[in-house]
Amino acid sequence: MTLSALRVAIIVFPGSNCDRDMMVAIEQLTSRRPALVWHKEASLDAADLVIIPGGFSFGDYLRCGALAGRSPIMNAVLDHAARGGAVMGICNGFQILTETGMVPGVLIRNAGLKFACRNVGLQVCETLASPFTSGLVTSKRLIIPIAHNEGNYFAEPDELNQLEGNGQIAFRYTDSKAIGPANPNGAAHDIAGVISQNGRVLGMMPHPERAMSDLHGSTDGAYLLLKSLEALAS
Amino acid sequence: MQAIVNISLKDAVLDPQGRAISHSLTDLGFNEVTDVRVGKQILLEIDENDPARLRQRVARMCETLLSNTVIEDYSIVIPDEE
Amino acid sequence: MQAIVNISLKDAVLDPQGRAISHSLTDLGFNEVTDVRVGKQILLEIDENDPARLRQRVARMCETLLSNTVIEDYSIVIPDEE
Amino acid sequence: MTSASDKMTFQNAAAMGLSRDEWNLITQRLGRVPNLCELGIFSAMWSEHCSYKSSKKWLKTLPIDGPQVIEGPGENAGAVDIGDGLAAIFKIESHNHPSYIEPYQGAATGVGGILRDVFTMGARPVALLNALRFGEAGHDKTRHLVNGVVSGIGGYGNCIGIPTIGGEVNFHKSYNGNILVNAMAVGLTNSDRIFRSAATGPGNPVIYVGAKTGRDGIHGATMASAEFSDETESKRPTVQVGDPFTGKLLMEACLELMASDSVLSIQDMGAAGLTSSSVEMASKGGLGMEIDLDLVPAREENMSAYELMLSESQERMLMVLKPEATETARVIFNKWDLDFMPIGQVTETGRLVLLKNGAAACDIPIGPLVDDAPEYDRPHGDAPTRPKLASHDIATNSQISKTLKSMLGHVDLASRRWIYEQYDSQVMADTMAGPGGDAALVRVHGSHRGLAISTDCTPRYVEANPKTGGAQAVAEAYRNLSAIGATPLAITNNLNFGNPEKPEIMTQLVDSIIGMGDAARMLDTPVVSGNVSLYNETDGSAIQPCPVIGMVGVIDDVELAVGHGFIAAGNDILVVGQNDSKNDGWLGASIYQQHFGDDKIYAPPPIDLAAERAHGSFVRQQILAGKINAAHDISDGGLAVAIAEMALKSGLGASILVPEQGQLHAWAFGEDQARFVVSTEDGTALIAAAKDAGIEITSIGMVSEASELKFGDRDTISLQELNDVFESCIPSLMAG
Ligand SMILES: Nc1ncnc2c1ncn2[C@@H]1O[C@H](COP(=O)(O)OP(=O)(O)O)[C@@H](O)[C@H]1O
Ligand SMILES: [Mg+2]
Repeated sequence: MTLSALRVAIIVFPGSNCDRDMMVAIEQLTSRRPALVWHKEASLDAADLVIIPGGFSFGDYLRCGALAGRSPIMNAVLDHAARGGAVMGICNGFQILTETGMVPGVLIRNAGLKFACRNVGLQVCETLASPFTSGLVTSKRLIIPIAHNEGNYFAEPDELNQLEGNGQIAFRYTDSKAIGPANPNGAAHDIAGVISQNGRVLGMMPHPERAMSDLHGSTDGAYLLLKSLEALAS
Repeated sequence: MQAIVNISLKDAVLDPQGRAISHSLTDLGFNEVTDVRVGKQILLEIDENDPARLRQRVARMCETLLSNTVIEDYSIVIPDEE
Repeated sequence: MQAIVNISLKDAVLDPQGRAISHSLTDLGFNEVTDVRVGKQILLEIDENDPARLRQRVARMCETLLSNTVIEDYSIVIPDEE
Repeated sequence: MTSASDKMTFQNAAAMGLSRDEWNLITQRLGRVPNLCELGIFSAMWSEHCSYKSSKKWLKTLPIDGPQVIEGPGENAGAVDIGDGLAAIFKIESHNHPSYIEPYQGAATGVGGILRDVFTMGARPVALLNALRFGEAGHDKTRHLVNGVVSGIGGYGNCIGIPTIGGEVNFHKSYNGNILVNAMAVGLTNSDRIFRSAATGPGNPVIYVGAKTGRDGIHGATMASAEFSDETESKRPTVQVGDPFTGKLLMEACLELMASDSVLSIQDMGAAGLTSSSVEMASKGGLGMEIDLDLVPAREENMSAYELMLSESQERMLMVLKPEATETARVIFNKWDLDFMPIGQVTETGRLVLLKNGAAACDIPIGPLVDDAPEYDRPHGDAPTRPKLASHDIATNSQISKTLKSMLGHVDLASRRWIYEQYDSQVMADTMAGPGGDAALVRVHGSHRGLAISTDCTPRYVEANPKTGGAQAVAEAYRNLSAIGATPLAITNNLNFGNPEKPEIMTQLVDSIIGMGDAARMLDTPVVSGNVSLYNETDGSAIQPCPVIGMVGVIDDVELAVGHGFIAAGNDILVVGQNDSKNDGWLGASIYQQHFGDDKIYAPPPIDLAAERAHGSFVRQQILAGKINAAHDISDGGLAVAIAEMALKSGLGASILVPEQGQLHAWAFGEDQARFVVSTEDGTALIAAAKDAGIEITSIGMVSEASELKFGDRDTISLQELNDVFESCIPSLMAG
């Protein structure tokens, strides 16, 4: 199918704040405006991709992603994923995915105990078959911004080994020209993004929707999103 | 009735905040501090008069929302329980 | 020896986090919840064998660092104290 | 317990900060003695904060008109026309005292408050900035305060999802006991959809929305007086806690409601909460208001009329709706899980009537609360004249490179990265230039147009000469906008000063307003909003005066904007403005003096407003014509620091020609005004253009491939070495 035939749904929680940014980014790439779905909805129209955007759903209160993870819409998202539907969670979306167990691990407080907003270098990893990585050149280093307080990826050592072995690590922090350590938050194994065992769910901390044009200083986010959309359309 | 939920990070989980506090305490001259872990304490007011039932309900709240059992342990205290 | 510091927001201070949790619990069917307040629990391992002295030192730590006395109250528990 | 009928005395009034004359005026206007609630309302409305009683006379002298101005001072925020039928709405506000007491919550609620001022007017906020002043780097409290304030600003702004794109920070001992936290917000809306606060239509419902009211922030001076209550302890004023999550919901709900045709007038509850919002709405509409306080959503039990009226709980709004729109509005606020409560109505009486438990807790005419608010012409005199610092009267350091390295590690010059990386500067995905450059630039969503914004003030100049300092703040902001290619439109200001009852402080206030006004007139940037914060003193000693300017400008095509990083090796580097080595550079009141000189106060660099205007316009035009590819204004630290920043930003070095005569350190670090460093592919053409425009310009070197700065033939330093001190200063300060 063509990109403009792709049905993309973006979930909006109270406190989401990258929902519009993601909508604009997807529309830029597909020429079709994604649906915004309010968290109180109990069902989800058929979608080729569900995106859980960044922000501070429910103010990050209790634990980031915890309250959103129990919102009515999440049952529908879980069903969608159980049917093999594609789901992408960015930043707070990633935190929500871990809270609901859709991807493994947990995101805890940045090792520096500070919110961090800056560009990071991302290495695209070899992974199991996944629409989110299949179109990306693995040797490529992407420059994409992060902006988070809790991006420090944690999983038990066994689980980390398993993730490594399965090829579930999608992106790792790597050197960039930006000032500061390559790994901005202390994430285990420099993990910036992981995929589920079936490759259909991706969670990542960096914000591709903020690297969509030269005016943003990088087009690598557009590249990353475009390749995912193309894979999902084919 | 009141219920108190104490939530702590599992031992295997790194606690950057605890570490930072421990450092600061040492810097401030509290050299005797050897370890610090930071957890949460949630106080709930609940419309329920039976301590046993209360405990059961609160345990459910912990499992469904209050604690993330991947990284956290919790314990429940019911002050009115003898 | 261990010391536990429980830190809570003063009563009149708004606890937005508690409010949000309370809402969510109600939405999840725990209608009996009437109020939620969230505090911190700090566990300290300290190289000190005298409970009275320990309590005194920990109180100092609370005043200088652990608690923000403008908006928080704290209480100290020494499990080894009888 | 105090009841509504308790008669107040002058002692009560004094405890609330009112003078004998003010008390007499109140009883005279009422024809009786007020009760507690009424007295509280008078004291709040007549406080310096709400009435501007010491500054009003002088604020009136500021220019407020211009073809671009849609809304000048008086509403919640100012509004200017930015073309395409759009208006930029902006204001700056201080939260100094609360931030000193509780830095995280003080700063967070400062951000929340200024955002409400902007979205109250119907604008979606698109940018936040903050102007901060802390005590000396080495002072006990500084680290704690910086940490708390920065995380509080980030805590609110990041969560609500408005990018924090710029600001400024200085450190000085005069702020040891009184920090400054000023937050600025900028929003956008259609010029024909601006909401105002004047109440209209007697009988129309008055609606309370947002969070519930608690006992937070009730006027401290009042509650500390034991005779008001037996329960003083439990009622002591508590710190206001920001709730950015509720703030976000309130913002979305208000903007959603404003898109329907329901709102007649709206006012946020900021300082003095329900009091100032209800009084201002009624007063502006020339009407009255009746409120049943039992209907006000309260977070705590048994709140008195006084407490309900004076609480400063956050995230609340008051609106007058079209009666038929009440249900539409209720549905929207329910959707966002916010309180929504009709609590009264607009009346024709011109009185503020408050009911509590069915009885009148307050019944006073609104006129005197606003119109009779005192206005003082406080005594002031002439600012002291300061000696000129001759450049041979200060340590002359041998090599420019060594001195430069030391200067870049000065806490007022070093990189602010540690601060601004804690702010989400990119959310909304329209940030074209975030923190770290001259002006910040945000794209108007869905268009090519950009808003350029900067906050500026150099307190050491203001202290040395308030008139020059007041003008310089405007001029520097003007330069910062010009340096990216933007056309300045208008300003907001935050006047932070000590106790105005002292003539020398009043002199600072008056003179800097005069200087600011002169500059604003000359540079066509009228003042459309602002805030005054006085009594910034501890133990009788005042802060360095700090009249902060927030300036907003526009660029038609964001692609034309330039940054301050060099673009390519081989480009020519030039100075626009005075660069005559026979004219010694100006070191009085400079960072160089702070760093290497004595503590005396010397005359600051003079301001030539005509030159500021000409040079700024020239740089802007050449940028828009594509003839300048990087520009940086020369401010703190002088020419050498400006060049170093351009090099560090780009990683490209430069080879600089140094003058053969004159004082090298003064040439390199003097802070003469109205100057820019620019780079271009074609220096000859730029020089010709400058000559045509009658502007002084000097070629001073060339961008180089090598990562080093060369001053003349013998003096070279690597960018790495400079970068290390530039980047490590604040992180190591904060690491302790
Ligand atoms: N408190 C702050 N918050 C955000 N950005 C800041 C802050 N302080 C300084 N900055 C940014 O750091 C850069 C350097 O600041 P400054 O030296 O004051 O600039 P200038 O001299 O051009 O006015 C600017 O881009 C400014 O916006
Ligand atoms: Mg500048």
